[in-house]
Amino acid sequence: MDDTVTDGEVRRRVEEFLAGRPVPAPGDEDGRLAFLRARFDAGLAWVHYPVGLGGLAGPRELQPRADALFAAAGAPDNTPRRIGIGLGMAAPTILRHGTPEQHERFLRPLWTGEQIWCQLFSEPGAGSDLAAVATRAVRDGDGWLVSGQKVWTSMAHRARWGILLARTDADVPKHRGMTYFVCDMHAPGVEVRPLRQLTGEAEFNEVFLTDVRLGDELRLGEVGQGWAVAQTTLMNERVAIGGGPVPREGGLVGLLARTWREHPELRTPALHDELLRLWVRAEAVRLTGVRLRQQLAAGEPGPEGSAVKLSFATLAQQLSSLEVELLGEAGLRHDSWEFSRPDVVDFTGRGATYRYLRARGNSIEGGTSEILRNIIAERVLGLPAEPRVDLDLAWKDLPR
Amino acid sequence: MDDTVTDGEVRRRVEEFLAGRPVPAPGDEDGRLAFLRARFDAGLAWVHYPVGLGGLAGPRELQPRADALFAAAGAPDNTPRRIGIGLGMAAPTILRHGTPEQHERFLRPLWTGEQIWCQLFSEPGAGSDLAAVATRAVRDGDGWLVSGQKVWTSMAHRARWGILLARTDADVPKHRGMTYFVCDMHAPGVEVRPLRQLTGEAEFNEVFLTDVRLGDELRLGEVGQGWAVAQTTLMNERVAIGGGPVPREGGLVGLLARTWREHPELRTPALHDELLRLWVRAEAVRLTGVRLRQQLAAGEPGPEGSAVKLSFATLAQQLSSLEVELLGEAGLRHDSWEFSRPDVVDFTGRGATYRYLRARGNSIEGGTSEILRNIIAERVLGLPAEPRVDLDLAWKDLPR
Amino acid sequence: MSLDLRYGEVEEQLRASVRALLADHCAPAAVLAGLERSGAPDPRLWRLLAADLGLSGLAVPESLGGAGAGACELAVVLEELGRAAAPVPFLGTAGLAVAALTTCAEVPEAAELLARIAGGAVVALAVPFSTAPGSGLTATVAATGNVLAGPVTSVADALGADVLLVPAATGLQSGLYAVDAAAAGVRRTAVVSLDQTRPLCDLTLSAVPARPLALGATAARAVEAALVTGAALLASEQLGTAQWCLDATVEHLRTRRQFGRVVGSYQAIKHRLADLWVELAQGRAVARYAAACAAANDPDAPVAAALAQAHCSPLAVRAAEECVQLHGGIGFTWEHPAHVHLKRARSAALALGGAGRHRARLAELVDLPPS
Amino acid sequence: MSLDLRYGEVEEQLRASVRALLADHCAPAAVLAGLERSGAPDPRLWRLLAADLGLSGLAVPESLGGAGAGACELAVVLEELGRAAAPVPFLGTAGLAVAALTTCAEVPEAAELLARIAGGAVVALAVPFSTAPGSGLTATVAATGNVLAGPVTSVADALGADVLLVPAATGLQSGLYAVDAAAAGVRRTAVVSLDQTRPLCDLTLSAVPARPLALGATAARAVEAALVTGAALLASEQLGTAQWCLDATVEHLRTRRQFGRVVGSYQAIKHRLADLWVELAQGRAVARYAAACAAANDPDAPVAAALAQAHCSPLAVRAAEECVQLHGGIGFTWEHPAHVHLKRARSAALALGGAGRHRARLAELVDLPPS
Repeated sequence: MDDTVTDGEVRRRVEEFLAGRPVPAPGDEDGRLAFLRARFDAGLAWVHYPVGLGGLAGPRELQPRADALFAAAGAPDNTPRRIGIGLGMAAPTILRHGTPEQHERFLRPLWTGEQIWCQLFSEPGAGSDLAAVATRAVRDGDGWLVSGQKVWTSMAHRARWGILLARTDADVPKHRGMTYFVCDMHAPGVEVRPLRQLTGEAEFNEVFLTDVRLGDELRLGEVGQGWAVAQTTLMNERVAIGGGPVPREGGLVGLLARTWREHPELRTPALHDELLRLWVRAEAVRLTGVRLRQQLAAGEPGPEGSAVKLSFATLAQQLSSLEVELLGEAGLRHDSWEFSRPDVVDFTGRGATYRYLRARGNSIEGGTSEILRNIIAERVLGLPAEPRVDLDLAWKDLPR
Repeated sequence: MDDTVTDGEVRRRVEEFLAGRPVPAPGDEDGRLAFLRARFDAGLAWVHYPVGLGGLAGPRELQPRADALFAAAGAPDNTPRRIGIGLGMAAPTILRHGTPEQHERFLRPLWTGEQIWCQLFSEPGAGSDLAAVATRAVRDGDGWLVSGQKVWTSMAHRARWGILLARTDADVPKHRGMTYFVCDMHAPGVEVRPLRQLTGEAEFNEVFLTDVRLGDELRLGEVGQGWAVAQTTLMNERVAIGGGPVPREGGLVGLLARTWREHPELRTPALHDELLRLWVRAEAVRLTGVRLRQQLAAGEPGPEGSAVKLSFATLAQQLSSLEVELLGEAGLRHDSWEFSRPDVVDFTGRGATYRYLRARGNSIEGGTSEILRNIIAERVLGLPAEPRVDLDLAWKDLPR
Repeated sequence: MSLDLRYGEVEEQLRASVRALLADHCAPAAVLAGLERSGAPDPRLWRLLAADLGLSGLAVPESLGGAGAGACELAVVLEELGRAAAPVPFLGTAGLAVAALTTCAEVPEAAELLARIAGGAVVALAVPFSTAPGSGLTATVAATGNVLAGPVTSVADALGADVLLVPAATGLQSGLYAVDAAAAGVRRTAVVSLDQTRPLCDLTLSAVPARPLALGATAARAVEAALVTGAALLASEQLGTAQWCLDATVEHLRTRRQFGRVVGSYQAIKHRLADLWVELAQGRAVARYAAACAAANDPDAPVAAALAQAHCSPLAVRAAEECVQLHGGIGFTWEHPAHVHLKRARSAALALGGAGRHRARLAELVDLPPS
Repeated sequence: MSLDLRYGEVEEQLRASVRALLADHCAPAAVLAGLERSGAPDPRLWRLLAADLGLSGLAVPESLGGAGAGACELAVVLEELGRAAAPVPFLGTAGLAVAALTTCAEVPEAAELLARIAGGAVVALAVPFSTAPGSGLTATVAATGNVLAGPVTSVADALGADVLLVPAATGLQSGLYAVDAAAAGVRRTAVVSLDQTRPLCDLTLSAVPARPLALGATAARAVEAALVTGAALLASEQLGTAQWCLDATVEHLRTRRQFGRVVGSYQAIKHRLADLWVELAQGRAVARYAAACAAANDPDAPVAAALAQAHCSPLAVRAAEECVQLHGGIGFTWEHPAHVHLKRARSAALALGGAGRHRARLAELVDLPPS
């Protein structure tokens, strides 16, 4: 890390950049793209990335500083929520495991949002047990032919590229026979179908791969090393889910508390105590997050991080369930079952019954609560793992 | 079963018996014993037992009928709660697996209460996993020498005999190397020490066995068949724990409800809903028991039986905990920490804090709640068993 | 305690015939397909149940063309309808409406309506579906003579109804009136409902002619009978929901493998399902008790209904939530039926009062006063 | 949010020295042996903590001979005392009494008492240990001039106290008075306490001379400060209880085998302990926040204290109950220390209000009114 990249230095560079390049007008899409590309080239995209790849090799903590300065100047951003998979998962994996050619090719359009990424990991038979992926990639001349089915792929219908985990060797135990690829989502044989979830929306897709040809230059990391490469992706996924600081009553508990305050006619003594129990839990979860961020900022990461997603999922489910309960008659009614394909989940823009339904997914997506409890028990508390029968058998000999 | 033994026949025999033998005066211990022995010899002790062993080979359902007739006549009983282990566990095992000599020797003094029995099964290293007993019995001429430590033995300090599970072969897998004995509690080498539990009382004992010599005539069942014999005991233990019918608010919930009604000053809205939740649960558990007994009476045993002990334990813990909570300041105070050795548990005769503490044992003794959940999941729901590593290894090779 | 909480032989036969019919005509795929329709459910299934099996008049006296059975039989049918998440107005018609009409069966109009129900007519009680027993009759519709006007929101089983039973205020007292659903002045607006298999509607009556069925205390008694019986019966439907969810989950987990092991062999999963099964066994006992009390007109019926709701409402919700969770991703999709049961369970837990209100009602009934 | 919720370096050093002392002088065996004594706990451990480590005056100003530290440091000591279930009057003396006296430290008698505490004197606030913050000062003792008479029940940390701080009613207002515990007319009757490591006593004062410390609103403020600070600090003691219970359980389950496997490898057990750990991590955050608010005299201190109690009271109880359960039979015996923590946790959950009262208090403080 380059320790000459200080707060002042970042400010200086941003100011210099803005002085030399006027902020494009709202709606000027070409101008916006040109601006973002230039910002990338100036090393102000992600300051902790290497020089030449959008960064200054500086400390990660300075990035929010740069973002704030650009925002204050009215500059366009790269809509980070919309391109979260690229930024949060693909980019760090490409940076760590990619070749210089891959860095050059993928990182800039990823960051500017010109090219959207999706994640082709989960399969119908490989959920919690991701190492069970059955999608096969076989050598085909100087490239690969990929066939299989992926699922829970958000943004697949908009994506230019996908990060893909596929099996390249069925004769070795399952963790050792996978390879990591960048999948060309425009290649023949890639079929994306919306996957409607219980809310009626389709945030996700199923992706069917039929003899999709990928050149070897799309392989990320060594053949057979896919599991190790995927760890980089997954570690960054968990970091991404942590979320930022919220004020008291900042989350779903605030919606519930507002309904309570505004509707005295809905209150009962039993619901009151329930509300207070959840208010206490929500505040405890929030303060746990505050404490965790203080520890991280001081360079003392605590194991509490593993608990954040677990607590958040449980809390969101309990809060939205109580909200429906509180509403009584209104809780029997829903806002809409219309099919839609939202880019991001909107917990607050819709009604309590929507929140209740959508929150059921919080304990399934991105690591089920059951798996998170296993992780806490084994990695934090040091309890022994379950007996495993699938670690030494060749993939092809595993019971199915 | 002899189907000439009808309700009328039992009544006739009891009346005939009572006509021929006056009821002994209260306090006349010799008379009492003589009366009980005669009742046994008349086949009116347990009418479903064989003729000559205290029964009439009749249907089990007629026994309460006989008991009621004797009670109505003011006749002494055999204090069934005090000799529960003998009646509930030892007797059915002796009847099923014993020799005619053993039947003759043990059953009558067991039933009359002259000889108290205890159960020498659990060990410090063999709780839920009873088949892990390490107490060794080795051949010694025409008998056996037994050494080891047993624990959680109620009534051991009063018992004449104990039913004992001991290891006779360490070279075979653990379930196949055990033998079942009747232990002479007066034999040299038997040492009984009270085991104080967290209430301060000692309902239980530890029993240390040091080269205790038992004749081969005290062996029950074949050598190596101890596990199968023990199944008879354990099945009867579970039946015994089921308990009889209770009216609404008949159990701990009644004590809690009474405190609530009598002490308006202790009430809060939050405790009110908690109380109602537990009242609902208690009534649901009670009605489940009612339904189960109706099914049993109609000869359609349902799987609900497995749930009764589990529900009872949880409920007793929750009810007594809420009672302490409700008491507030009074819940900080206890009635007594005096050491005592009660023959039976008295949940109602003592205070709420005692009930709270004693109820913690309900989910441990006689099959932990964890084991009961395993049983329900596997036997009722048909879910697969955990992978086991201890079934085929010789006992001596098991990891410890 | 002399009430029999077991299923009798007749009930088991009834169950078998309902289950067979639903297997043929109300499989999960059919229910899912039905979600794409808006408005009233397809009346075909109702006709099969009502006419072919004669279930609409199950609790209607034989003298009026019904089967003369009682709440225990209704409850068994509802268990099966709950298992199938069947989109039929059975609870409203054969349960609530019949209970209301039976209390005033000496009125010719009421008797005639009971006979029509036995013939397959759909009749709905026009109250918000969230109305709790014991909450009193606070009608939002006004009666002027025998002409009704006013709104009622969130009415269940009314979208396809032939007749509506409308509580209405007339001066100082209230009455219960019968209204032809097809009459001019009756407007039914379909509500986007959380439970699409029991779609609600908002009702607006404008100068609608009506036939009075009961007035004053009799009317209040009729509505209360409907709500108490309805709450007792809903518990059996919820029991059916919970049973389907548990069965489907167990079946899935007995074959689904992760990490080389059948998922159902993991102890945390097993213990959760064991606890759920224990709660379900309790649910069966309380639902049976509520049905038996309703059938016998037992004085304990209000307690039994409140108890059954207090237990079975959260039971069904918990079972459905576990069903979604333990199916993993597939349980979160529209194409899997788990969500149909989740929505029905969540919705039913608000219907006819909800567990919290029923606990509060128990407090009154069994003398456990609040502070 | 600028309050630091981490443990500072000084706090970690403090923790280490307290833990070392407790390891030497308050091992589980010593605590268990102490249960056979009745009345006040052995004063030896208190002398070591108070005099040798100087902890009794931790929050007493340096000008009065104390360490001039605050609630964050007290909280760390209490975590360790909770872990050890140490039978010492630290919470009452260094927590409640110091907080009460600090609010009236301008009164020479109060300052003198603070100095005596720094020197190792035991001082107890004479209120029932179940008294909640915000419940107002309803004294059962009457003051006539400076002479007190009346009873106080279930007082904590008073059996071995040198001085009692007694709220007493005088005509229309109330006051807070200091009484020598050894004075004639002071009768202390040991109570058979659920938590034998913090034995309570009933107090009867008969014409006892007293020194007034505060009157009217000032007295009420002093008592309230003691109760709020006490509630905040008790949460850290409860956190320590929970931590010991979790640690002991994990340690046991990592070696205990049943059915050929280490018990801690069974998933149902693992998930329960994982959930408990998550709740404990939350408990640490809220307890730290309560201590930080108390230390900073933050206006959010009453909310923070109520929040900490609402979370940490049930946390400690649950942890102790799991500890007993998951130890199996051995956890149910008198010879294993699990029950000492169970009784302390159950008792502490009633102390200074209990979770239910603290939730009700939160409702007032954060504007979530009951119906």
